[in-house]
Amino acid sequence: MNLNINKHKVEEARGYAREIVAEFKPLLSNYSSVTIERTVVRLMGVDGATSDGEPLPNVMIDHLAAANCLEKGAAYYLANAMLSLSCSAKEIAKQIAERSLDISKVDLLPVDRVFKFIEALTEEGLDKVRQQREYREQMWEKFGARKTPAKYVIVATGNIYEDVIQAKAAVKQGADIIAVIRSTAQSLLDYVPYGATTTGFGGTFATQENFRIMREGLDETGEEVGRYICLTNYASGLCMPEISVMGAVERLDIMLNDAMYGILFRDINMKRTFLDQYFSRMINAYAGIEIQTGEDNYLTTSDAIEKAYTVTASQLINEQFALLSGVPSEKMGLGHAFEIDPAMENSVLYELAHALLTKTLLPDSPVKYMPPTKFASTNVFRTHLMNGMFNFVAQLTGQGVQLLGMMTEAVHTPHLADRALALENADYIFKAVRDLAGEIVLKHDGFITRRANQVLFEAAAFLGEVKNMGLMKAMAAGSFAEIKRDENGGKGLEGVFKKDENYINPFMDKMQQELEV
Amino acid sequence: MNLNINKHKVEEARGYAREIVAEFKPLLSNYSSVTIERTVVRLMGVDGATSDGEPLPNVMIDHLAAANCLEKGAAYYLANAMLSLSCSAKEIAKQIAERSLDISKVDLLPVDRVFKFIEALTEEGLDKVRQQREYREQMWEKFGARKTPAKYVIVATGNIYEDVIQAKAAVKQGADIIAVIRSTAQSLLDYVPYGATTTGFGGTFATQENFRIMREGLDETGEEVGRYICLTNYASGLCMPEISVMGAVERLDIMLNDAMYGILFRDINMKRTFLDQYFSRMINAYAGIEIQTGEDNYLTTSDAIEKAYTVTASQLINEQFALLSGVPSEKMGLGHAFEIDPAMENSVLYELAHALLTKTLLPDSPVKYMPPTKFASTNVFRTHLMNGMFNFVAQLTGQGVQLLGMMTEAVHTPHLADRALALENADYIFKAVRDLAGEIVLKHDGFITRRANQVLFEAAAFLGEVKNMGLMKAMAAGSFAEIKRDENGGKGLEGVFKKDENYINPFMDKMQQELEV
Amino acid sequence: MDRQVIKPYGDTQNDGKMQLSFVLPVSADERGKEAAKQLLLKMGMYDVDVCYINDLAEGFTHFIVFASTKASVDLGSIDVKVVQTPVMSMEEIDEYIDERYGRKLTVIGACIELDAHTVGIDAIMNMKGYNHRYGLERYNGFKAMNLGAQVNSEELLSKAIDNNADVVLVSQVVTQKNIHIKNLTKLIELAEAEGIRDKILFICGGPRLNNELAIELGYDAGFGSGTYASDVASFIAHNCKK
Amino acid sequence: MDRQVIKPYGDTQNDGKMQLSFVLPVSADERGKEAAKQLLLKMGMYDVDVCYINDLAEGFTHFIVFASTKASVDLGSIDVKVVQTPVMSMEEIDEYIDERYGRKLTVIGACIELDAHTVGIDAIMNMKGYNHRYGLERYNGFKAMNLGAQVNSEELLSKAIDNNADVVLVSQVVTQKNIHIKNLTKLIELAEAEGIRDKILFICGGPRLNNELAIELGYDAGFGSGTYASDVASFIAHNCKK
Ligand code: B12
Ligand code: B12
Ligand SMILES: Cc1ncc(COP(=O)(O)O)c(C=O)c1O
Ligand SMILES: Cc1ncc(COP(=O)(O)O)c(C=O)c1O
Repeated sequence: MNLNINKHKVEEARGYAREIVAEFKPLLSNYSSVTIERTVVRLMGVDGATSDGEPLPNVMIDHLAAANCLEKGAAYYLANAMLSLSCSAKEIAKQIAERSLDISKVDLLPVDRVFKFIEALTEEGLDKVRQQREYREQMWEKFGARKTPAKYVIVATGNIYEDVIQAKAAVKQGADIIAVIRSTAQSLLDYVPYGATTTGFGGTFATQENFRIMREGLDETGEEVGRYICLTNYASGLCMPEISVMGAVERLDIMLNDAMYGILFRDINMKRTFLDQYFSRMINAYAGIEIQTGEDNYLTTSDAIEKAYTVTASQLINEQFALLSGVPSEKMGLGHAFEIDPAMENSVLYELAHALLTKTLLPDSPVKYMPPTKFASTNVFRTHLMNGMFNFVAQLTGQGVQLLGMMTEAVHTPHLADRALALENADYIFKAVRDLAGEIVLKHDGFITRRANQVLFEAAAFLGEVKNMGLMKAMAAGSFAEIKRDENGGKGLEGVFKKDENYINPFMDKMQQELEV
Repeated sequence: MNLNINKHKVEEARGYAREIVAEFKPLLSNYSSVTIERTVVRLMGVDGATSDGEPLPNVMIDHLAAANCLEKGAAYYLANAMLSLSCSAKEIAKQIAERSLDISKVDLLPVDRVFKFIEALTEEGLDKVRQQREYREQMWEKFGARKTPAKYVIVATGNIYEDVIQAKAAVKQGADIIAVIRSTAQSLLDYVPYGATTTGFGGTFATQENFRIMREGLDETGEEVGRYICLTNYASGLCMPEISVMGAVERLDIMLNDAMYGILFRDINMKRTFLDQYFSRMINAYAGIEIQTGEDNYLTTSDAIEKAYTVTASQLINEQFALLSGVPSEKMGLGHAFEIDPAMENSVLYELAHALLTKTLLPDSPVKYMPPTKFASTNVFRTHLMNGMFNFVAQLTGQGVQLLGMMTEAVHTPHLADRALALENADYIFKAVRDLAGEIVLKHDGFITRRANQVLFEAAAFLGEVKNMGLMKAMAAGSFAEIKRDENGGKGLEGVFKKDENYINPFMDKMQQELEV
Repeated sequence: MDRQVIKPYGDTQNDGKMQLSFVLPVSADERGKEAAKQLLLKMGMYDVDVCYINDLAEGFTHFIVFASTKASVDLGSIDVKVVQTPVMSMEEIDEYIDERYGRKLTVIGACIELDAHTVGIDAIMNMKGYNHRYGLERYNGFKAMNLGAQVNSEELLSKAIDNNADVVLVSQVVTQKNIHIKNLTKLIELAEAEGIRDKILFICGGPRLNNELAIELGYDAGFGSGTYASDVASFIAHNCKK
Repeated sequence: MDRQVIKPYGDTQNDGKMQLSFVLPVSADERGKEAAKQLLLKMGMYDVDVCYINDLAEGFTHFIVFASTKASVDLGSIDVKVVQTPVMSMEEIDEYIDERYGRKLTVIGACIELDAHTVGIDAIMNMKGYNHRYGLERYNGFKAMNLGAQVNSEELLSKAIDNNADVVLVSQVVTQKNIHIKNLTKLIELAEAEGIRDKILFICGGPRLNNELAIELGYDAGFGSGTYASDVASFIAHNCKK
């Protein structure tokens, strides 16, 4: 099934997005943030938490900030201290936490010695990431490529140990990808909790230990079923790059990592977000982690037909930001959603048009398709059926990753049987219409073609406007999701700082070099 | 969505069917059966039952048979007795039941007087039928035509009073057609039970009073919802024409009335069946009642892919038999079913091919589409979903009457909520893909087109063989449904008799004349 | 067996979560919702979430509810009568019968009374079988006679006597108003009256049947959905009177 | 109200039929089936038909069951606390408030604690409203302040005090592990501690809430799915302290 879209409009729209994103290059090269620095020290080996649960990376960066040393980049001071005191990074952090060390007071060793040491540390840090990347590639070799659409289900019990049970069961029922949904509003924490957790609400905290526990469980079950199971979590909120690095080290395979979600839906400051996503995505690119974006969120509050163009526009912006960080198209799971009111006549025709547009615009991307949520009904039978039509559209249009709808979407976070039924639903539909797409041709200038082009034209016009205003101004004006955000408003701006001319982030430098960005 | 089928093959197949059916003309004009005669006396006014529940039409026809008077046709003797004794038909029947009258002993009045009286009785009898036909037409005028696909649901509590509650509720939930499923094996009764009944198993007895009760209920609710609600039942088994006439008088709108079902699936004698269906269908034609056929039954025991051609062949034979009885194409609800194993790759592509073939072969027919039953699962969520795909195929291919699948098909006869969910299912799907058919074109020489043509070719070849053997011989050889039936085997042959040269069936004569067959 | 008390599981051990769907003759409003909730409380449920109501007209309302049950089951106390004989292959069974009985066993089967659902009994008896597993007709060890649909109990028994049957197989698929229980009871009572109950193995089957129920009704064994001929044949081979 | 005892209805009066779906930590076999059956028997059900079982792995099995309940409810004994005030239109409400209070009523709303689901409270408060029915901001009778998502209880109350609010509206959508009960209780206890509980109308809402529960928790009223601003506004207009 081939969709004819206007190629010039595609070029035009993509061109605007490129220009919009290019504006951010100065910001991205001249500023850093606390979470970026925490990421750096994590890569150098800082891990753990104080007895009140304050993570050591936070302790260290807060300490450097208080000592006005952050502008040079945490790497330099940490490396210097390690070398000077012959301590591991973790030991340094502990001493700081115990207030037995003031890092700014440590003697500065000759710059070239420190630099050489940093280089070694960088190699070591990135090596952990590369090893996981290679291991993942071996697994694909061994078990074969993921299916398309891949079946993605969530676990969200709030308790990592229950999550593992649910995830393993889901894998045995056929899931390809397991997402551990994050506890309500982890986005807003300016730290990543430490250790295994059992007390989330509506989801489980993203912690490195939780990542490890789940990865171990999935590797085990993956061996049993003879498939490599992807694990995914959220690199979103105030700690994007830290979570990405944790994911890189614990071998997550996909990260929800949107360039604008935090700004719009969590009221996080935009400069902070753009900076953080840049480094975060670079880590994902380096780690071979597929990123996914959250365009579906626009449609939970706006109308899916009226505002369809915002989804397209956001995809193109996300694409350009991702390219800047070195993410290749095959690792860009740009998002959209099946959220049209089923009371609408021909709702599935609209959905087909939108889904085809996304897939046609982004032919190489493992596009991420979100199920009905807004119009999910507490009538679970009805929702199961809507999920069936959602699966139908996905198979017909060749989506990359299918976030399976749960029949209990409007009631509770999924229970064990809900997930099994969702997987069965997808299996049945995918199989039943496996090759239907190859059987049919869209009528030239029919409704679907016209609708897809309409959305494309609207998106291009919108991107043109945004380009003229600048993205930050456009957000301030409420152009996205009908939400207004101020350039200097929102959470986390205090964590952004201008780099000193001697600033160094050896990991970013090295990755940029290898990724050729 | 246009299916290209080989026009010559269609002509060829239809031609064979025509020849197959033409062979039956001698049988149909030279023979009659007890149920045909019972139908005649019913039309003349015989109704009611003895105290042990034996229906008066049976009493009368058995009496005439015992007296060797049946070969002349019941009409003559009954009319003569009525005239001679100045009694109503019912009174005559009662006297026979009480053994106070021997109808063969009544003086024979002059033939022309009797004939004139018969003519008047015929007019009177047919008038009741015509009135209902006209009333129905007025209702269509008043409320507008039935939707396509029309939503057909069954009630099957075994108790006519519960059935009415369930039917009324279903109408308010959107049903267009209500079918009262018959109690297990009523087919095999060589009489139609009398009065209101509350003790069926897996269905409710078809009786004239039950018809009346349900019709009244539906007319009432139809007024309330502003739709004319169709009522349907089964003119099947050993009493086909009697049930048709009861339906004609009580204004049923559709009758399940297959030419071969009784032979194959109920082991009823074939001559008996062919005779009975001929008159039965003529009554339906005259009454403006839409007939439906039971091709779905082939697929409950045979494989839906392998034996798809038997469905097509049977449709064409049923069509020719129906034409012989004067049923116009617009009143021929020829049947088929969605019965392919969902474990089959691309099952819906096959279903689409089969459904399109039926619709393309029979463009003017309100084709009757049966839901998944054989592969319905006791997992009600799964079955609900399969029913959704069934509804999808129906909307895409423009089926006439949609026998809604129930999610509890594999468990029990439908409960109140099952039906509501089935109706909601159809409403959602029909609406969601309302105009999809107009959007897409089948790939030339794609799988669907090839498959449809394959079935057509197979059906034509099969019909060719059947034509060469003769239908009765083919049935004896097990060509249909893998079931072998002997020409002189099965139930009810004893109720078939050769007409005397003075035989008369004034109703058949009159209807043939008016229907121009 | 040790004591092992279990409860339904939603997403937390012993949370007792269940989904229910039912219709009540009440109005589709807060009163109706409360009635539904009260009903479930009476059934020993708690945290009752009546999440969906739909007016079905004619005074009825449909409810979909999620709730937790207080009830639990001790797995240790569960004693279920399952067919115990090991399942053999067709070849093994034929050999076993030959050795043990030295003759063919006569099996006569039918779908009794008004029930005409023969697909099940055919799956067990006919040559072709079911899901690529042959039926009893194919076995050397059996003389299999399938009488098909709608056979009266009386007729089935008299055919069994006439043919000196070792085994009677009965299928029941229609269960509305428990008609299958009535029919199966009728057959076994007739067999007792005829004095042949203990001479012949009586086995029943159907989608709503199981061994437990069959034994309760006085049969030697019962088989449910998904049965293969080899399951039944193994049981017969092990349990037939010589 | 007269005694009127009712039961679930499948296709025959009082047949008690219900559909259930649940998971048990048991094996997917006859033993597991029996466990499921025993569980339902303990819940007072009979004619238990365990029609579907599916192995979910990791020691769990999914069951779908049809069964009849012995439980019944006397409709006559049902006393449900529904919001009693007649619902007026926006114009009527504005007029009523003007007459009765002679001033605008201050309404302050939020989605409290970690809950960020604002669509519900927005539907009630924002200009645009919901389903073509305007929200409170559009009314002349109200001064409406919507604080949005994830507002601490403390912050909400202090804003209410600062603004001399007549009404506090609280939304709770996330209910996992009964977090909504905890949050709503916290807010009302804080209000009592501050001594403002009786000076302000406290109203809560959300898809898993209703008036009954709200009153139990100490609120003046509660509203569930499908609420319109006019429902709440009518209640406020009738019940506000002058
Ligand atoms: C096919 C079918 C028909 C066909 C039957 C064709 C035939 N020759 O058998 C036709 C179309 C004729 C038909 C008619 C009717 N049917 Co019907 N039919 C079905 C259907 C779709 C499938 C049944 C089937 O073939 N299953 C496949 C076989 C292989 O499975 P099985 O029977 O369970 O058998 C297995 C085991 O149970 C076991 N087994 C079975 N018997 C035995 C015996 C022994 C000794 C052993 C050891 C094992 C064993 O082994 C088998 C292989 O594993 C079901 C719905 C469904 N999906 O289940 C309805 C269903 C059974 N039918 C139903 C009804 C009501 C009818 C009618 C009464 C409707 C009517 N009023 O017209 C009629 C009348 C039939 C009659 N007189 O009995 C109801 C029964 C409701 C209930 N629980 O009481 C059902 C459930 C549909 C529904 N939801 O309404 N039906
Ligand atoms: C949209 C949505 C989101 C959006 C919210 C956007 C926004 N700005 O609100 C986003 C994507 C951000 C989101 C995120 C999450 N969500 Co959410 N979300 C939904 C969804 C799809 C729809 C909710 C909705 O908008 N309903 C429409 C409104 C109009 O209905 P309503 O809220 O019921 O409001 C009406 C009435 O209840 C009443 N009302 C409501 N409040 C009030 C207040 C007063 C005073 C009054 C009088 C009346 C009233 O009036 C309203 C109009 O009639 C539901 C699933 C569903 N289909 O219900 C899940 C759902 C609510 N979310 C859920 C979860 C778990 C989350 C997350 C925690 C997931 C995660 N871990 O990331 C996050 C975190 C959010 C957070 N911190 O709280 C779960 C909650 C499970 C549970 N029962 O506990 C649900 C049920 C999905 C699921 N099955 O898992 N979500
Ligand atoms: C891009 C993105 N990030 C994060 C989240 C998770 O929510 P929170 O921000 O509460 O962690 C979502 C939820 O939909 C999302 O789409
Ligand atoms: C054509 C036809 N007649 C009748 C029936 C009803 O069954 P019975 O023959 O038991 O009345 C069916 C059931 O599917 C049928 O298809």
